[in-house]
Amino acid sequence: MGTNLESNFDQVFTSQQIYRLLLDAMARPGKIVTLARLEIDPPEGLSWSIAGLAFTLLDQETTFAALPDHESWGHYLCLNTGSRQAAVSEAEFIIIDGRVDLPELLVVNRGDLLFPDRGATLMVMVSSVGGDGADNRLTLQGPGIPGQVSLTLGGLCPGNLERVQTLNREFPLGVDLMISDNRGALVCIPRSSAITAEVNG
Amino acid sequence: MGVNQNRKHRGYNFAFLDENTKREIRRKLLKAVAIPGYQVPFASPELPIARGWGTGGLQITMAIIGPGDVLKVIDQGCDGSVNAVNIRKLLVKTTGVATTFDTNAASIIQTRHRIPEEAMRQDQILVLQVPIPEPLRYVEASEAKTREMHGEMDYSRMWVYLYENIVQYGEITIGARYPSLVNRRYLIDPSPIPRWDVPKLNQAETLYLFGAGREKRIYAVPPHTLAEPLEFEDFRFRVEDFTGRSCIRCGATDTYMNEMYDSSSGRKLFVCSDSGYCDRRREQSVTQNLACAEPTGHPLGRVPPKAEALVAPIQERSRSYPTASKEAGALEQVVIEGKEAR
Amino acid sequence: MGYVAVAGGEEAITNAEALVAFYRLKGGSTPVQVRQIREQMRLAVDKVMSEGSLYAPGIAALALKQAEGDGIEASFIVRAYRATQPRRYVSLPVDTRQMRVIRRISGAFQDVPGGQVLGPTRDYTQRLVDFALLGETPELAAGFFKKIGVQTSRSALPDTFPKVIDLLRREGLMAEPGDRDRALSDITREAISFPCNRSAKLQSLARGETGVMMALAYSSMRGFGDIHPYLGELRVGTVPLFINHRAKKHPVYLGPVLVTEAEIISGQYEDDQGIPKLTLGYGLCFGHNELKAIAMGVLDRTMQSQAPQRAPAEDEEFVLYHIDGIESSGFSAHWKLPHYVTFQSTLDRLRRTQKLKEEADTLGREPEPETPGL
Amino acid sequence: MAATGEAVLDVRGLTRLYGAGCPDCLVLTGPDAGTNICPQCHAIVACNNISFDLEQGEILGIVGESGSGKSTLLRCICFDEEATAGECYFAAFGTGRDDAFSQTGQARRYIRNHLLGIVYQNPLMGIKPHFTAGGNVAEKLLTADVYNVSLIRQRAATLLQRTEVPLARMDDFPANFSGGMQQRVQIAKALANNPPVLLLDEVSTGLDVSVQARVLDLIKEIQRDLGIAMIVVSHDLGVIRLLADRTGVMQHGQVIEFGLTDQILEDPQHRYTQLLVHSML
Repeated sequence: MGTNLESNFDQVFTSQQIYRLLLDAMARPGKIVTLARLEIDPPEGLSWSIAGLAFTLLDQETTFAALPDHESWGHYLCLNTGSRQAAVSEAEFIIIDGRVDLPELLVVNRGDLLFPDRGATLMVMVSSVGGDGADNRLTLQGPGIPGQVSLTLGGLCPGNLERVQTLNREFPLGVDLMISDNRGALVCIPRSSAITAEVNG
Repeated sequence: MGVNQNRKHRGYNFAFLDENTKREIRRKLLKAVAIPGYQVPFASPELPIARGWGTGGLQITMAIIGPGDVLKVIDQGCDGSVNAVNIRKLLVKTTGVATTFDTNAASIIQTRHRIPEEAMRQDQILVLQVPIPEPLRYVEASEAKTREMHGEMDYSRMWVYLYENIVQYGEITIGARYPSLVNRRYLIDPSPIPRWDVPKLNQAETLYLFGAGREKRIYAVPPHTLAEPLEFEDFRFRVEDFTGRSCIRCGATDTYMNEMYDSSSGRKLFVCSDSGYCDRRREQSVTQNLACAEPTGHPLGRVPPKAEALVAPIQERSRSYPTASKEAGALEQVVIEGKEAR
Repeated sequence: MGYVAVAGGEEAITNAEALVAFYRLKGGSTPVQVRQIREQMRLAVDKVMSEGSLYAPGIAALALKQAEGDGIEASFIVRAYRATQPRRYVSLPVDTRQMRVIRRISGAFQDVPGGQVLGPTRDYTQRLVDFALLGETPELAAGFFKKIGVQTSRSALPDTFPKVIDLLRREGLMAEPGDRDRALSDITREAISFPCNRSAKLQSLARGETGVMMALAYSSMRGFGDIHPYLGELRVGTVPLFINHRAKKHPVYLGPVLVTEAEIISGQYEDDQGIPKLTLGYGLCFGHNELKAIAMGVLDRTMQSQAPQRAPAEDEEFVLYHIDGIESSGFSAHWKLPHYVTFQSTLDRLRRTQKLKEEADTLGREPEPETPGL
Repeated sequence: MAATGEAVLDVRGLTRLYGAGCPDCLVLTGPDAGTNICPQCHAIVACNNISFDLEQGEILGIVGESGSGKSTLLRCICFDEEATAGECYFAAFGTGRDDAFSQTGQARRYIRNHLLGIVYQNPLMGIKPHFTAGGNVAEKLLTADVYNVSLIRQRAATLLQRTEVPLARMDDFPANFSGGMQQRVQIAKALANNPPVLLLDEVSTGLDVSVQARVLDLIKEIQRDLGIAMIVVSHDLGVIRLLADRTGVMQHGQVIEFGLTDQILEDPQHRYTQLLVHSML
């Protein structure tokens, strides 16, 4: 299980559909879009929606790292995308279980002033995106947002959020987040968004 | 109607580009959106359309388009312009998507030199073709140096350029390609759209994607983002002045117009540059039985659109930027009248 | 449901396309065969392969036919075709020491090991119009073959030749290349950035347009720059091409590729040990194209210049951004596209500033904002 | 003396090496060694662990012969060169305790544009000959976010008048000016946004004696009227005596003596300073 070579993912049309949702979500931080359920079989702990995002964006020209480092995730993503694993500090994509406290996040590449686009993309799994009863309530401000927007996330470790804020403290340096739950709800927080967090007790 | 039934050219992948190339453009587009106004380098392989003829816009469209999209392609605001036709042909040949002349009906609009007159919505994307993505080329030829200037947000030389313009000419002389600051951080070249269209970038509903194929750069202005033309407090940015002008086809007085000389009388005439918008206004005035100018086709090579395209009402647009003084228009009017008298 | 939009422009385009074919054929002679172009317009085909950045003589010859002999147009067709081809393998580096030469000369030494091999060259012919070619027939061609004897005397030539620069290196006169890249760039997968690494530079040069490269190199040798080149060696010949195949233990031989190689030797620089050495500029391109290989070698060397004042040919941005024929021809041609909208915008500014000037003149002052009193 | 005792700039342990360096560079060089070149690794120690603060409104002089490291010191403070080690705090930047040397290029650009004025020995380092004189002053104002053409022209006129550049030449190109006038345009430009800190590197060197005197008077006046804190670097003790409230003497990359200018002139402690002072008298 979990080491499957997926044959059910249409590289041309499914990835195009996912991509348009992703582009819309990145252009409108805080807006929740929903991915159509994929019939794929990722290894334990890796959600189908994050795997779908990886299938859409990763290929042999990219590098990725998994946090925490699950061997089965790495193997599965290498096999299905051709992407190569790299150190957390160098990888272009970081596949993250956001529920786990991850101090290593602080070493993620945030680009440089000449090439800020080299800052990494974080694909973050959480328990829930949107909805009530979530333990994180964020307010976002910045490009793509009329005024400000509220966002609730369930199961995102507060320490990870603080680390992202640290990484993104000096625009245009920073990282861009794609956050998804296992129901396919997806929200993006690019580095251009200012995040204010309130953690519910 | 199924997608593949409409695909005539089976030798190529959907939307021409191979999936690797698309993925690279898609990744770069996301970074462009995340860092508004920053020029992201991309591989930009050759297309069967010449460099400088819209290959950057084409590659973006090819990377984002899907079977369900409705495509509009314009050049100079006109759907019938030969280059627009050529680009539309290639896209239809390789995707089979539906096309339209109607701004409101389109989900993706690829354009050269214009943003449509009608306000666009959040479910639409505008793809702009860019010849020279670097706004700092006015003051610095070297790419290595301009990249550093962007990195440090060092735009003083551009500002001095504008200042010296005013000192020499009493006014900023930049016509199209007016440098604008995005998100108070990156200076962009908004592509050679007229100044008329620049305010449409600011706090828009729509996502704007810019592609420069020959120069291999992608950048974006997301919706609800500040995009401010450089201006001084006492020398404001001004859009083009069409005071006293009206379109000979539809009578519009509030659109960007092209001027031309009537071949028989030598008289100067004005006509809407946005042919889709002009056609719709004409259609409406005809149905309302309002008299209109000669019933010719659009001078830029347009045939009347089918009736189903004419659905949404014309939207008025308020502008916050002044046009040049009315006197300038009046002055010119005299000249034209003098010519007519002869 | 949308509909397919059509417009007047479409008909015009179709007609223009038909007219192109008509103009190509209207003379009424026998349609030229691609094989004839490939064999008898050899140097044009080679130039198209090199500038089109694809080793495919048949495609290049066809493109030349399609383009009515316009080299840049043909290169563009080839380049666009190339962009659609899957990239299955990356070849192993070719070793030009293994080249089977058809021509090999050195301008730096009177005699070199292996000797000077003139090969097929017009260098020492008089450029007189050869009216005899007007009456060339297959029979005459056969007679010509009989006269010179087609049997090649390959045995008379050594299989491979030692390289001139190897001799200089052995003597410690030649600087080792200082900027050997750790990882090779691929300019077709990543836009070049500056300072540019050597592999990206050489790739850009290898697909550059012959004319512009020659002009830039000429500017340097003529005086805008400090390069005084010697042609260490020029070789034309075929090199074997290999790939590593997943299923095979040993490299797999794909076939021979005809290339031209130029090694330009130029003035001294101190190497990293502070010892003055000669420096090398390297040129290699597809096909038989001596001018391009020489220009490439010169430009590779000019871009290494350490002169404080950069001449155009010594500025890597200036050279690399302007030598691509596909890019420069596309942009130069794009002015044919309508620019009504931008021109209107320009007129608007011009009229405005003219009016301001006129107003200022009548008021007897300069058209500028008020300068406050002191 | 206009100093208030409040530091506008605080430099700690500034060190600048040319070359790879070795662990003993700093110890093996300096006045005692008689060289700033490390005998072990041949690195040049241009600035060796230099610390000082600059008070609001004071003129701090740095004197030393050419090659002593004084210009390098200035170039590190304005980020023209990267300090190898050390910290630098501007009271007006961030919390006042944010090290400027460890900032990104973008933040450094902000500091340079908003908090610093720089006058180089060679005027063409500080002004652009293809911008008009007014445009040069405008550039400095524009970097500091003044976007009003009439305000800019007003300010440029005032400053050019102040630095004795004829107003009629405001819209001319400095490429056609004399060296002295170029230097005065450069000073006008550096002053444009009232920077809290002004750095002057050998500003009067190479000018005619009469022009030199006028430039020095001008600097003194500016300090008196505007209360801008300045660091004046010169090889000429006469210039330092005329301008500086406090003075540091540099030799072989190190500050060998530091104190009130009058005291240093009257009672030089270090042998090298004594030599300097006596040679002047």
